[in-house]
Amino acid sequence: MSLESLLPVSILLSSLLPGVFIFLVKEESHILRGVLNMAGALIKLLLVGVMIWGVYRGEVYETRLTLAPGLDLVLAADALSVLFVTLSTVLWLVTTIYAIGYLEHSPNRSRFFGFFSLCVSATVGIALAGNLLSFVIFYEILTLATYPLVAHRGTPDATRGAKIYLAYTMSGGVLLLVGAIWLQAITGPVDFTQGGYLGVLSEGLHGPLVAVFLLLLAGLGVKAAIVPLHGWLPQSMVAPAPVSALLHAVAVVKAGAFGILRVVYDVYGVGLADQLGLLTLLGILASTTIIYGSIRALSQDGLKKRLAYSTVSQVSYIALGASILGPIATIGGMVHLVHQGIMKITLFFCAGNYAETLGVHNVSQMDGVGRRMPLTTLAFSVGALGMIGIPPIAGFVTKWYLGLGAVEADAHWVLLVLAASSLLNAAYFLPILYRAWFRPEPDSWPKESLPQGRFETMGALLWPPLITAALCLIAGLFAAAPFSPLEWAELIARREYL
Amino acid sequence: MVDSLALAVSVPLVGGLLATAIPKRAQALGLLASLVAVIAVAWVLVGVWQEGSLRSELGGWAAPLGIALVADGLSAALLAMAALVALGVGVYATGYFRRGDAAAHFWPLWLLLWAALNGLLLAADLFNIYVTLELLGLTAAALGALTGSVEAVSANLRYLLVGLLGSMTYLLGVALLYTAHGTLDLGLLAAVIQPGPVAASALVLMTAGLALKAALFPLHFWLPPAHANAPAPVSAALSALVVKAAFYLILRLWLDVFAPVVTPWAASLMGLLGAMAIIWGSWRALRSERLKLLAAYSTVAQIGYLCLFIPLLQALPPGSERDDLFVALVLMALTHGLAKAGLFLAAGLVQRDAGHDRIDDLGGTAQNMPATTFTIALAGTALIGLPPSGSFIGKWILMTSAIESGQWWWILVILVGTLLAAAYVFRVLSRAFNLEPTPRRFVTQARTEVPALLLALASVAVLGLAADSLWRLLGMGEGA
Amino acid sequence: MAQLLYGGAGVVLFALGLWAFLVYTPLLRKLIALNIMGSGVFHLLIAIAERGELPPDPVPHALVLTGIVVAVSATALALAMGRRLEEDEGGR
Amino acid sequence: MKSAGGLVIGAFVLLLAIWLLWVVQTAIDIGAGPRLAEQAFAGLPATGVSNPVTAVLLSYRGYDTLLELAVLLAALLGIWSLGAASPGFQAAGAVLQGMVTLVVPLLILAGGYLLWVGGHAPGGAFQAGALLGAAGVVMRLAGDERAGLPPLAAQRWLVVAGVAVFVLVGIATMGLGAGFLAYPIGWSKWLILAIETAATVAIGTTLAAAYVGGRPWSHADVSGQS
Amino acid sequence: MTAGLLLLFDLVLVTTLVGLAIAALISPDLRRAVMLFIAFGLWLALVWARLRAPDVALAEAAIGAGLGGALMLAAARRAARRASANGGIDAEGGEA
Repeated sequence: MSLESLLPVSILLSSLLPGVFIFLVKEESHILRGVLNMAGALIKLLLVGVMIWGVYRGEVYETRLTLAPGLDLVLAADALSVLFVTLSTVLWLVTTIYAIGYLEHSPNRSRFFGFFSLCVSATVGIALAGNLLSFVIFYEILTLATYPLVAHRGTPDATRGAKIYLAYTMSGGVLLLVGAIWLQAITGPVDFTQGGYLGVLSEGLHGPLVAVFLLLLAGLGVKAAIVPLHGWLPQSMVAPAPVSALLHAVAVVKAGAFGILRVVYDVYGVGLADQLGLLTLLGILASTTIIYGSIRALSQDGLKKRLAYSTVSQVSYIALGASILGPIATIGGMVHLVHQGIMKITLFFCAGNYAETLGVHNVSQMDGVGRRMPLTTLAFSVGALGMIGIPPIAGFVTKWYLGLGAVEADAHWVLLVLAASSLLNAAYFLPILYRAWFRPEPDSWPKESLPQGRFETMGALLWPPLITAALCLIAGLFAAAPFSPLEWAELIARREYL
Repeated sequence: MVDSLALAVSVPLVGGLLATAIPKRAQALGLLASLVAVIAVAWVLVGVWQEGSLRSELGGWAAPLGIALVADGLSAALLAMAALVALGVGVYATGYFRRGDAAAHFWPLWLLLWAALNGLLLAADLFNIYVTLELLGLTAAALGALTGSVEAVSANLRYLLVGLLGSMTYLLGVALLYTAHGTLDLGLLAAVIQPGPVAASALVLMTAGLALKAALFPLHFWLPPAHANAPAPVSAALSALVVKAAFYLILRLWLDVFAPVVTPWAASLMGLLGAMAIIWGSWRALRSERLKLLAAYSTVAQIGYLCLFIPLLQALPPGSERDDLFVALVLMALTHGLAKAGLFLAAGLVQRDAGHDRIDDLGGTAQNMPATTFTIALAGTALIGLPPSGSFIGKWILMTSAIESGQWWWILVILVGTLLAAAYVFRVLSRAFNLEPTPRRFVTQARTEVPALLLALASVAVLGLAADSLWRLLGMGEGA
Repeated sequence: MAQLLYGGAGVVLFALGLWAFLVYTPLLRKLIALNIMGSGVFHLLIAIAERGELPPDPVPHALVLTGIVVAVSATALALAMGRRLEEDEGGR
Repeated sequence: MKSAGGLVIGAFVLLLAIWLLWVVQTAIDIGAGPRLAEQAFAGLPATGVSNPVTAVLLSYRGYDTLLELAVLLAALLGIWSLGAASPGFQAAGAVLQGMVTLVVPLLILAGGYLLWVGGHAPGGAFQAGALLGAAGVVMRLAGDERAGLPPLAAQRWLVVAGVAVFVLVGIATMGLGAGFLAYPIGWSKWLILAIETAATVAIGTTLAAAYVGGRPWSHADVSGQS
Repeated sequence: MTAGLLLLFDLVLVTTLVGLAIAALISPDLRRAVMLFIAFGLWLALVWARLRAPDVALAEAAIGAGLGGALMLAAARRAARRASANGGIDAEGGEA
């Protein structure tokens, strides 16, 4: 096996193997577990760096394992997968630090970190999947590996949330499975191809292809939390904060959105998808979700619930970008994969800090938190403003490209959706910022636990949101620099529309 | 000439004799015999891998006068699964039976059961199959009743009687065939068999008899109490191997010997029964209050999945597509076998630790045994058919074939079955998530927990990721 | 002709045994029924072995001999299990 | 017996019987040939025995018989695993006792005779073993708790003897370069006799022990750990 | 012996056989049912002797009817004893 064929599988194993060993680690061995976690995360980062450089130069990385005749497990790196892999790898590192701090004294850490690593492995597998079969495999493994994390606390609420999560994702999973099998029955085994591989089929097959798309969309839409399949996401907020942060801002919902991108661009191809009227359908669903999620977010008092509905809304920007014909909107959608991830993870980290340090869980309790925890609140503000789309934060870049793309494609109604959504974003985020910075502190916090360090809270909890907030700013300010998410999205769009 | 096929039968047999004669050393002798038997099976496997199929005429008399043993890819694959499960069960039993007395009763019967199983998988003679079936049925019922509780004895007495009814029905079919064709050899019979009332009646009689033993819906009623009340290592063997063995014979008859006799209608009927088994078995598993009962009902459902293949296989002409589907069927059977063995072994540990196996009250126990909970989770993954288990690949090919042949309605059944399976598996797993107690270490008793975990792991990782080698093993055997 | 007459008797015995097996619940009756079912099959085999002028076919004879031993083994085991149940019930 | 259900079952079984009668007739018509008879007789000289049934049982289809002995053993093991035997009957009266002293040796003698003639005339291991077993039954009925059997440890060796000798002969012939159970020419008759002798002892012991109905002289608990 | 006479003989043999089977199956008294079963077995052996299967006839008489019957008879006797102890309510023996 050559180096090129080993790289994708090594990236997968760099989190899988530590995960397996972590299960076996004794509960008291903090250091060993920490070393395993961090070593895995750093090695993965290193390998991903090598891969970015290689893919940029046009190298082909592919690991292929034949499971059965016609059924190949393919891990391959193209530009789109690198985008998602890099996102998950960087955020995994950050979240691991956060989680070590967050779970310092809580029981069952081996179980938690074991499944946490499995989740990241599954996410990386989804990103690197080179055909629909491989995608489905990792997609289902992700479902399995996240269930224990949602159920981790074992309270009746957690069990219920996990059950709802499972009911949605398993049902979605079987629909995706049927769609994938049906498609393979039509085409035979084909890998993902830039520009799609279904365009060559005869028109007689267009009926089945539409049906297959609906099945795939239903399966992917569950994880991407597209209305009306979003019901599990707010319920899963019972999970510990690092889980909400990484999984429900990055891994799980992005897996769905990423899958939609794959199906539209690399299976159907935008041309065929447009011709079959599927893009319009996707656009309508995405727009509905964007508006609906924002409206529901307005009325949530629970901070994590509000963020969850915000996620419902924001993830659909990615699908929206895919639904508009033309490279510029494509760039907008793809770059939002990254931007939404870093912004939303910042917000979730901060929400976790408020809860851990002050016992603040609801928006109504947030009066004056900015004075008590200025750095955390600063990071929160960056994330929130970015979500609204204030320049120069990353979220602005997304909305700008989506808007431009809509104009280019003569889809002016999209501008309306964008405007309405931004207003709603402002309506549910600005009051929080106002409370945090300008309302007076209360006499006492709900459940304050004093930090032991020099800062407003534990270092392991404080640094991650600051880092990701900085990333939000950098991604916005240096959007035109080489290897920025935007540049990379342009590279993908160029290759897709070649 | 050393005959690996005869050794695969006689080694466990000799082990059983020694364990009978010297009860004080039963465990040591049993383990030793298990190891040698595994080597013998491995030998068969290598032979089939190289030659495609093995045949040996016992007693120096060629069929039809003598009895032949035949190993093709299908029997070799099942032999290998049986050996793996048997090894796991054997090691597990050394930790499970704490009293020497119980072990002294377990080992002789268990080794005889294994010998019967190997004999059945290698048999190429209709009457010889009857004898192995009886040996299998008697040892299985005796082992199932080993706990001596009223529930266990009465459930297994019923199992024994039902099994006898099945054997008699099967034997009548054999008698009809001998009357009409004057041979008992499967290969010779396949060559002369013609569609007609005799062949059809014989097939119906034999299938009905075997279906009773394979717990094929609606003849499954005896299985759940019998399997749920047996000692855990025995439940594992019964569910993973004994039931599958009867199904293996159905498969042999329908696909090999009686292929020209089977009509699309008959095949569809089998599929329909399978569909009903899936829905009914999964539903009852979901409603079960006890873990072992859940596992037993899930066996009923899994046999249903295997039946779904029959109408699709019948519809396909010989060729690579049919071969793929056939291997997928075997893959599914192997996965279920290993997974179900792991599940029952794990359930036995939970039951022993908690003193009961009521699912609703398993909270602390399951949590305290991470390795065992993992075993249940892995086995559950395979039972649901989630990747990367072998049954995922099996299901993928099954559904592909259902779409391609236009029999799409089976897909609905599979989907409902998958969701129900997920529901019953996670109903158990959700008990394992609490913050307290924190388990001290991953494995608490290696001798029992590790075999269970490895069996479940094999069903998920090995069969899923190395499924391709099964194609090579069977592809040669089938002469595709 | 003899083959048909005796073979037919075998089938009738099988059917009678099957009927009794399905209809009765007591263990001993079920066992008698099973044994008569078995005897029916054995009888069919013995009947078709008879060949008039020629010496009879020994193969079915051997099969039946085997079958008889198997049947009595199963009967013995079933009776022992039944007795175990009786003792348990009696002990309550 | 519920009348409605019984009636349905009765009707079903009646239809089954009629259908099977027709099928049997068809089958006899199809297969009215020699079946395996001629081949069985043709092979007889090579087996070393002249009773064709014995030839089928121990030579042509010896493997079946081997497994059948294993079935018998399995049944006894199952019976033993269920617990201890119940106490025997009260000691018999003098008349019965007198009969026992007459009948038992007669049965054993007849058994030995049947075993010996099995090679060339009706008889053989099963019939002989059955007579030995019957001797045990008679002794048990006459009040001997052990049914004339030796202690358990010896019983264990006796009941496995039949299968053991059979399978060891099989392995030995395999080791000699012939197939499993393929008796070398000339040895055939003696090997068959050896196997039959062991089988007779095993069958007799097993049947008598099965009649006793449980492990004698051991009252330990058999329940597993569940 | 003419063919017709032989056929008559066969008919008598078969009819008696089936009659014994029916009697054994439906006899209300369990012990008598077992007795009838033994008689059936012995008659079966006779029929098989007529069909020139002396080996099998011997085995059926000794093993099937003889030992099988002895085992069943013991069980039937226990059932009868139990029934008399229970006041004759449960005359049918153990439930399967």
